[in-house]
Amino acid sequence: MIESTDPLLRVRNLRTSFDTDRGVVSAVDGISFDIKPGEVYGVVGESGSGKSVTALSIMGLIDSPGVVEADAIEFRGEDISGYSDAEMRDIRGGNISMVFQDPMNSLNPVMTVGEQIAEVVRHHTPVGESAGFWRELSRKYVTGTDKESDSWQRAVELLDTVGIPDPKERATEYPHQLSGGMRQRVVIAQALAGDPDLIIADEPTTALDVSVEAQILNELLELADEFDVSVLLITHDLAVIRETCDRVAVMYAGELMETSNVQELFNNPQHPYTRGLLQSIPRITDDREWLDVIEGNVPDLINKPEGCPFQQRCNYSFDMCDKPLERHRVSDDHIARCHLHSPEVDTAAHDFDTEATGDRSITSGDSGIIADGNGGDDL
Amino acid sequence: MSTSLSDIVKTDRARIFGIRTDLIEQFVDTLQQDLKAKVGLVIVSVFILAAIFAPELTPYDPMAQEYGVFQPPTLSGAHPLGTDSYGRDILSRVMYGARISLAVGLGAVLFGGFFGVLIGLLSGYYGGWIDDVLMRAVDVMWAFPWLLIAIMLVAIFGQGFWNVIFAVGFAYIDDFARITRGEVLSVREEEYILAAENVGLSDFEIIFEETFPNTVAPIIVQFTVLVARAMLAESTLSFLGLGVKPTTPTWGAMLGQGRTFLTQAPWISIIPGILIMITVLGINLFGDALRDAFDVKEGDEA
Amino acid sequence: MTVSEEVEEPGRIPDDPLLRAEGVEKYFESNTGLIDSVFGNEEYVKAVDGVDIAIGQEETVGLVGESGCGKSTLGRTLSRLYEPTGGTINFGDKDVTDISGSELRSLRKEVQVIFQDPLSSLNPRKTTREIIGKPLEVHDLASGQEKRERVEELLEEVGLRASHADRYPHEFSGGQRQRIGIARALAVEPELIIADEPVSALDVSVQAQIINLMKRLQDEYGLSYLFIAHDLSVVKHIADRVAVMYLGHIVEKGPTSAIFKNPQHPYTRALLRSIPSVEGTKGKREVLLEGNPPSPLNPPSGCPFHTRCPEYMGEECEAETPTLKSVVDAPGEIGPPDGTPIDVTGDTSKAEHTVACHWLEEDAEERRSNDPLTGD
Amino acid sequence: MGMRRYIAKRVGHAALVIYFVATVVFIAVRSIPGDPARLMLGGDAPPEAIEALRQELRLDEPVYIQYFYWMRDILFGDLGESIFNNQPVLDLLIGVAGPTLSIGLVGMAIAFLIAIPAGIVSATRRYQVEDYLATLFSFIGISVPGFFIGILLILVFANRFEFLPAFGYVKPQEGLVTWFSHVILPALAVGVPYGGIIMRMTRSSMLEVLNEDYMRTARSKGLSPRLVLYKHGLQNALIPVVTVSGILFAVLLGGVVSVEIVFGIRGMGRLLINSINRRDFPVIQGGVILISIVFVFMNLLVDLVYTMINPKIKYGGGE
Repeated sequence: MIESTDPLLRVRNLRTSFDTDRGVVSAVDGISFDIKPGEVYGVVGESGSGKSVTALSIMGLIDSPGVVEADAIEFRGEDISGYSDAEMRDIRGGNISMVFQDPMNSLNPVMTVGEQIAEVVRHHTPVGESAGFWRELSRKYVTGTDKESDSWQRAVELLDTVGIPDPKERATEYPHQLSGGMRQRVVIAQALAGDPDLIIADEPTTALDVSVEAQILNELLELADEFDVSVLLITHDLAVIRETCDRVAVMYAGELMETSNVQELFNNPQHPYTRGLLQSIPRITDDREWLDVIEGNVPDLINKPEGCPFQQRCNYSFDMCDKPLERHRVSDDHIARCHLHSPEVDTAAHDFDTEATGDRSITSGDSGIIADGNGGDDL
Repeated sequence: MSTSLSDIVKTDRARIFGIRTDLIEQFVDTLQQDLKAKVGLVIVSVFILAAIFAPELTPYDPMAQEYGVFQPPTLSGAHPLGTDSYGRDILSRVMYGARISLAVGLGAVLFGGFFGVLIGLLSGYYGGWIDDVLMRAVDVMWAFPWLLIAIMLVAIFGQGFWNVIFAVGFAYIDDFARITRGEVLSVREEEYILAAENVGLSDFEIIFEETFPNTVAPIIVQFTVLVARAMLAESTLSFLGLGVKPTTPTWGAMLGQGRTFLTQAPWISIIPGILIMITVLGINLFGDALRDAFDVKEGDEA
Repeated sequence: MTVSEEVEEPGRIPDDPLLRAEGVEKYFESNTGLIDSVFGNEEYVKAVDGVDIAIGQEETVGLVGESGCGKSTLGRTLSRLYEPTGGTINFGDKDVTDISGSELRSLRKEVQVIFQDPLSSLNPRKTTREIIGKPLEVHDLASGQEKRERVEELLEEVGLRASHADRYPHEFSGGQRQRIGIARALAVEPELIIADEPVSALDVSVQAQIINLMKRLQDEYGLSYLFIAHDLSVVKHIADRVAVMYLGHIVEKGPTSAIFKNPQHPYTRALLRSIPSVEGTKGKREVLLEGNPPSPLNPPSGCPFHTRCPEYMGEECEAETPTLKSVVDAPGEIGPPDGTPIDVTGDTSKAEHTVACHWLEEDAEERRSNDPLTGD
Repeated sequence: MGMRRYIAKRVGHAALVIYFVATVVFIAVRSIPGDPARLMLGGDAPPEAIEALRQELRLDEPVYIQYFYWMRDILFGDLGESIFNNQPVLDLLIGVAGPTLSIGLVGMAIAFLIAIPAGIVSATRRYQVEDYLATLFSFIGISVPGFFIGILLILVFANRFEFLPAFGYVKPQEGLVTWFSHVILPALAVGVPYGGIIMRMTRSSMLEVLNEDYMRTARSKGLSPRLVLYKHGLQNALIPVVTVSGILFAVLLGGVVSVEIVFGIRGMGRLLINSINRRDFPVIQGGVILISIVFVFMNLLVDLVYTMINPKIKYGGGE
């Protein structure tokens, strides 16, 4: 298990909104979570739940008309939420790097993969090669990258590390010459090139086949371990979360509904949304004739309902659901944002019991409202 | 279930124009918000009105050589834009000139657009050897710049209104064919075309009911861009003496004739020149607003 | 050697199938330039390369495989959206391989397709009413007031409201759009619906809605489905029989229970193993399939899977393309061949569970000792 | 598709197009109503002269023989003789190529040098002063005919300030500075309309590139905005610009011909216009074919540049 040291990344009350013609879209609506060193932290959510926007907000990559506000985004104890773009540039790629969803579009089609990795090496590691503007331009358009240089050698080495055969040769090729799986390996190599402490992987395998997905996920996790990097893994696929993450946050309509360590989330989900999601997944091992379904659609992010965003689709909704949500501790490492867990609510009276999740039993946690700023607590 | 009248009107409008109604609404929005669009619309309107009502509005006979030569423009005087070397009223002449510009601009682009869109639709939809043959033909057309076609036509058949329309319009067949074909190719990737086939629609229905309406926005934008370019082409031909007829008042010809008196009476050249500029600018602004509203990529021209 | 018992259960090969295709091929030319054809430089992508498949009345056949394996192409060829390059397709007792014109149009009334991308498969310039009404019009099923009512009925049948009829596709969510696609397919009251990855583009919670809807409609209308998917767990849930495709070939097919409980082809087994699961304890997936499928432009010789096969046995695999052979199912776990596969007869047309792999000819002991999936 | 194959295909393609152009010109001249020879020489020409011309043009032979000779002659560079002064057409055309090429090439250079940087600045400084200035330039470019720009330039630079020559052309052999001073004004008149279009193209292409995923990736790597733009964006943005620059050579050509008239330069345009007035068909035919050849070859050149900046073609993988 993970030692409970100071969090590597601490996000408090992050809100990201976009001013559009139709109104203000609250893509991310007040989320807080911590990522510990060495941890693989999962954020799971359906499309439009705000999980990618969360990643881009942390990286400072949200452009106008997007507005990012946060009480704190602390990286290794330092609040980076107020950093200028120039200050963020050292963080990006050097301390926190990203792996994007579609490896075809996220790699530059007119640059060799080697150069795309080597430039990260030059910018963020002490190889002693100039990464100044004119020097870099002349590398791109005039001289080409020096194949003897340390940064290039390092790029080749990284390609080898991520399991690309003939890395020397492959480094000189262009993205379109590689297969989808290979491209995503290149993207991972690129993310590792700056010796980061945290990799944010945004749906890294969604564009790939299952067989390739397994290869890429394994590679990513092994490397994270080897390089001692934490991973923030964003996905819509609960199964991917289960097999890769230590802790997980379930996101819905821009808010975190439930956070827990992975084991407990799957064995003992405590939010009706999480339960519904788990039950609607078809499985190889089950023989149900009908799948359980969450009726309805995700709410409009412009006019979100007061209180719980899930209330209209929830089987358990009751008169408290339009009150502002609070965080309730279910167990040590497990928090749910649902009024059913309020101390004053009799859970049994709402039929919210163990039956709903088959043989999964709810551990009686010390339910209680958690005050803000309680270090280490998520949501 | 009841359908409101406005719903029906909306649907019908969409069907008639083959444009999604929100495209029209979007354009109206753009018109209201965008200064560029407003300026463009005003210029285009003034130009079209002047052209249509030239016979009613012109103070003098554009051909009459009786008002004294080289009278400079005086806004308060009898000849606000002055007179030319033959003593003809320039204001009347430029208003008639607008008619030629408009007729050639629209005529040439309609001509090129009709054949080009047809070629593009067939070529893009059927692909294979039909595409090969049609696009090679378009390549040959394109290797003849419009000016060369005009030169050959004038050399063979002499000057004339229809020759100008044909020469200029012919050159736009390839523009329209390429842009339509490109759009059709991307629309053809969409599953709704397969779905239409699956429903049992004929090729004809699929091409004209399902495909064409989805390619229409960039074609409209191209249309305005090329009307502007056709007017420039007409003025160039007239300037070179290859245009409609030497005696007909056209802006290009007036400019060309006035060139001899540049130092003596610069307004004879400059007035039609500025008018060409303003009108073409107006159409371009208008086209640009359309492009913004329809969100068409300029790369589509390629 | 056991002979399979005659049991009345889903998964049996239909005696009198609704659709029967034999040796279906679909090749695409990869270069169509004038100059290339002049110099004879044409290359073919063998997207579908000799496939036999049958779909019975009210049956659901699942077709699974990785992207680019040709499953969508097969679906489109069977529905005659694509013209087959070779083989025969029979619908009912009619040969529909080469039909065109009005005959093809009447086939469209029997066979409908649901597409993968619910946005792309609906014309953005048409209202829902026009989209669903068009098939009624084309096949002279209803017009005027009757058509209006039928469209609204269909909308309600698929879980939308009649008031949705005058909206445009972009005004709906992904799941709702897919419902419109289903309503359009349903409009002509077809016998067979070919569903090409109908839920792949949807969110998890919406996937379940659509799958349940499709099952309900099957019961109500007595539909047959060819359900194409890359997700085995979805197929498990809806299909009676499953066919696994790799690089244009069907490598294994059989009743759903047989495929999932006793998969015999190394590819099927590897694929099953690589499915991420939401159950059990946390653990990494085994990587059994290295690399990517080879290009169909230049497919490997012999068994198409030999380049990635964890049970590659040597020259034989490269030399000869294995044909589908019948196996008899015995109970067993996923993966290990506890029930020894036995070559029954040469006649595979009635066989329940068939596999195309050279291993089938080998001794079971021999195979087990070579099997990386047995866990030794 | 590999680069060699792509280029071979393009060269073959160009040859085919030129062949068809020659054929079309042949058909066009043969389809002149009436007797071309009479038409060329005018109504009152003596019958012997008409007959001589008919023989010279092989009008008395069957059409396919005429076609054969026509193609053979073109292949050997024999474009006939001018009816007006009996000089070989090829010599006439070569004689006027210098000024036309000078104006066209310098004009193109001016267009690219102004338009591409302006387009980039305009896209990156969207809705700021720089963008509006660049957009104004491009709108003037696409709205003003080259000959009118020429006239304005003469009025301003030649007539008013008198520091640049308004008329004529001087060969570069007679002094580069004099050559340039004669070429610069017409080249500007030709280059501004062409540059206007290129600038708009660059701007919109750049705007599109700015939205690409790989630009976000580049930012996520911690590169400075300048580096992201010029190292990761520029080449991608130029790919469609290069394509269009070839398609729009026709705009350039229209400019060159009319601008030659304005500046009184004895170039290709002037020769062609004069030949039309004199009904000097052989010169017109030759001119049309030669310009088409140059046109096709310029585009071939554009294709080569395209292969250089688009690695998908250079290293295979289709267009």
